[in-house]
Amino acid sequence: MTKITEKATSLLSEGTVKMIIGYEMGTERPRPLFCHTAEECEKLIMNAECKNNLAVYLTKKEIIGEEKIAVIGNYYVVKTVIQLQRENQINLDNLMVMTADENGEVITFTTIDEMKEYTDTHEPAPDPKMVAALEKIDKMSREERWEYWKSELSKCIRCYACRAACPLCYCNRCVTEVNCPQWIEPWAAPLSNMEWQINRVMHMSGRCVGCGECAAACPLDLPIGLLCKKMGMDIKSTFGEWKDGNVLSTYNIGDKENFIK
Amino acid sequence: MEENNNNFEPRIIAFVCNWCTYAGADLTGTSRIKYASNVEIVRFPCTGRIDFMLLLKAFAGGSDGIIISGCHPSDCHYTSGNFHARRRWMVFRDMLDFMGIDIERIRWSWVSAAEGAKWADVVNDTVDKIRKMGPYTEYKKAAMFLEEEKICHD
Amino acid sequence: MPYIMVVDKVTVEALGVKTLRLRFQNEEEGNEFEFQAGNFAEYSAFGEGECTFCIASAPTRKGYVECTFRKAGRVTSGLDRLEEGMTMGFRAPLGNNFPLEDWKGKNLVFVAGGIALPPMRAVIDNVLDRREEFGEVTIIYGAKTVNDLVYKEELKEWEERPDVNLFATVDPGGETPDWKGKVGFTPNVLGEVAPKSDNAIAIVCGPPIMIKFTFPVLEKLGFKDENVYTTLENRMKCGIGKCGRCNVGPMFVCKDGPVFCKTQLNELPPEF
Amino acid sequence: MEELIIKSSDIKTWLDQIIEHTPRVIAPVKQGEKVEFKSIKQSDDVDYESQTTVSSVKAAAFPRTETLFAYEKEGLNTKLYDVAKDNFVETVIWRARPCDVIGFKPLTSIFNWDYKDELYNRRFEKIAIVTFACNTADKCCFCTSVGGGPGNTEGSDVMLTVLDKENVLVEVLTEKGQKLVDLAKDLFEKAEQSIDKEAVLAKIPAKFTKEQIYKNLAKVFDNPVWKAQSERCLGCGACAFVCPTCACFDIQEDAHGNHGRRVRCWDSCGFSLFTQHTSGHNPRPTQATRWRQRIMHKFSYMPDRLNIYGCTGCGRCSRACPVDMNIAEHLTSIAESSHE
Repeated sequence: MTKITEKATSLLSEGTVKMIIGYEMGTERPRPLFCHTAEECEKLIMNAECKNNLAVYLTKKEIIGEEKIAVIGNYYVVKTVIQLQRENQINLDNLMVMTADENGEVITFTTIDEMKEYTDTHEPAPDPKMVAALEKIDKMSREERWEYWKSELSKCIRCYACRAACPLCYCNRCVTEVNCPQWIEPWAAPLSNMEWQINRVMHMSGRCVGCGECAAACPLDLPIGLLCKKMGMDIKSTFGEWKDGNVLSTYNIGDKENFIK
Repeated sequence: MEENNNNFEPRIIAFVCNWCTYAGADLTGTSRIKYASNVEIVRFPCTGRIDFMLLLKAFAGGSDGIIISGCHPSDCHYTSGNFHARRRWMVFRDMLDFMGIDIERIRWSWVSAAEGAKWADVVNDTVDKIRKMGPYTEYKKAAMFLEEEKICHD
Repeated sequence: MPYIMVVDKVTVEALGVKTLRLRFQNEEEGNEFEFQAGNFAEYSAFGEGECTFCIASAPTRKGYVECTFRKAGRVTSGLDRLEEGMTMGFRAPLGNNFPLEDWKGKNLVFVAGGIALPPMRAVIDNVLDRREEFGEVTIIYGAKTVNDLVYKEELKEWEERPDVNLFATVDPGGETPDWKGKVGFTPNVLGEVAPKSDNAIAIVCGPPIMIKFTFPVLEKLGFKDENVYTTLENRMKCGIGKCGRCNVGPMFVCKDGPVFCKTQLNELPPEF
Repeated sequence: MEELIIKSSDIKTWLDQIIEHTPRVIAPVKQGEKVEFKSIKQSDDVDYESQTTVSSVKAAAFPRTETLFAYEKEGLNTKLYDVAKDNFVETVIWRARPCDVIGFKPLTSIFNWDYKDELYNRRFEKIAIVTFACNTADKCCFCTSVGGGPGNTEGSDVMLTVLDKENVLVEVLTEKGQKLVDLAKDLFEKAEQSIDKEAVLAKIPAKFTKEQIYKNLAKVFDNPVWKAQSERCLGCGACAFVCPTCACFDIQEDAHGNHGRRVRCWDSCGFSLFTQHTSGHNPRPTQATRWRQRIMHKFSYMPDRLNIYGCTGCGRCSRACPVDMNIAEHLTSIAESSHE
């Protein structure tokens, strides 16, 4: 009976929460689990492979309903909750955010500042494979980069798993589903796939928490995680750590740039 | 790339803000300053309204170069339109570069209503630069993906 | 491949609602083409796409085909921009039809709501052209407001006809001072009019909510399930039973419908 | 049905012959950690270790994006043009799996039910399939539960089964297959009769039977089992697009001024706007209703209409799913359950 299951069972039996969202072991890798009853809490686990960003369910009314629920997520779930709160998409008094550290101790957050303090101190190391891939691309010339991205993204079958797995992609009518005007062609073609990725990452600029779930969700393992990573690094280097509001929806008179003459 | 450049006339699209750059371009006309004619101007209420997708649609539609211009910072008719735009362009430009789209073909500038001459220079420089770079064929080829399926015209 | 049709006449029915009268561009296709009341068609506005409407004119009126639509999205705005002489695409006849043959000699009750009069008009005109073969004809047609009523001249024409009793109604609050017809929701008006249900067939057509409210009223009036018909309006793309989106339970609305008898609907899961 | 033997080393030369004589050869190629079907130009690109590819091979006959017709407007008139004949080339699919190949059966029946879809038929009749039987299987495979099997020869033109280190059993099943074998006649010898193919094939325990599922599905339409199963489903299209038997498509328009094309592209019942009416009413509003539609369509509606099941048990949807919606697990719970 791990501490998580103990905590979850107590929460459910006392009725403080109606449902708990956590992880359970799936066919080969952990997957999201929704516990409504105590015995379902037995299956709750928390380890390094638990990667799914559970915050994606917090904006879906049909799942969370009106009552109070709890979520036991990894580092990125906590960070996403901060971002969702900043965009006032979630109602904090209906949500209990919890996580577990390495030896299984359950940490419960009551306020946003506690979450911010936790996320600032527990930043996981960047994934070395991604850093290496980014360097490889930076060394390429412009034409090589164009060929690289065109060949990679022409494989995309437009299943939108990257959009579905992303907790910050909660629009109920995405830009691809709007047809007057038809911004992005809805069929799979190299250029429209690139336009789709550019659009997705531009709408994420300054909001993305870097959980990497879009890349993990892609059935073809396309390197779309690099786009979000690079966007995140560019934003951090040009605008520094942005605290209040999103980068593109606010402005600063003192922004410096060198290309507008 | 040199030999076909002499007869290549680049097609440039200019996204301009109505209050400053469009007025500036107007001034260029009234003061009889000559500038290259292959620019098609698209007027926007403010640079803040220029959506980044429009640039991609311009390239896909066959233009070889883009000029984006608006009011100087802090004299925007809507006070903060160009600040937002500036941020959007900074973020968008890095992303385009990372994806290998040729950002040299996009000219970003501030042209106020009084700078008629500057508008002519901006246009002429861009047209010469794009003429040297030649047509943007790789983007147009990617945009023609559906045409690979041949049609029988009998 | 769709037929090419030339737009002969454009009539504006109500705010945003238009009727297009179409003629086949090449004559032989026009002469060979026949359809039944209840069939629908896929109309293409080239450059915008394709969308699904019923064929609003009766098969007994040769030489032209009519369709009525409301300007709602990309394709309908494309159709809305068409003027006389312009061409558009037309894929028909699709779907099944109203079983007119086995309604001979029966009384007919038509219940239509808002923009759903066009599919009914195809049947009504067909019945009126062979008036003597059918019994009494009652039409109950409701719309939100007075100028939302479609086919205003036809409504007048049906009113004057002695052998058709027409009850046009508008939703409460939609009437204008000189409105002589009834006021109230279509199902309630149906309850007031209370047509006799023996030897009678009821045909209901309208938005899903209206269908759901009208069925209980018909039951109360004694209409047995096998005497009640309706046409369903589901999202359609191919119209030929392939693209897999218009199904209600095991039935494809585009191939096994759109005309369904209530007995069939009862077996289907509540998915329309 | 001729049985021959070929040396493993000669397979490469045979493939070279096939590549030379066929305009397009599609085979699994390794890209990063994933293996995908791609058209290959030389024989050593092919990857032989992987169990199955990510996407199925249906794209060879039902491509992701396909032109239906082109139109051109001149003044008031519009001209329509059909697709050129030479878009459809002879194709050989190399190293497919039995579960890929049976996938073509439901696809063909959908596209030929009532209205014959020419575009699909033109592509499909030009396809010859060389299948490799499965010596291994992984956790997601359940082909034996839906009437398939690792050595099932249905739908293939030539079936190769790796017996041991050097020789491979070749079963020639159709004359298309015969034509392929004739390209390198001398590499093959007659096989003696005593070859036991089953011994080398992978053992996959059957988890349930289709009939059980079909029977139970008739009773569970508005049962909460759908909500429970689909709670974690995110509503993306991955399962439908990698599935060998999913044939749902969308029709869109590619317009450029006065000319353009009508395009058919893949679509999925998992998307929320798949059945959305213009009025906003959506007959399948929640994810549970869409997950129910996916299972009911494959295991109850298709058998009713075309008496063929819409699933080959390849397990691709479970591998491609971001939240691991394991279809075999869900189907087993439906089969065992006697939900009333």
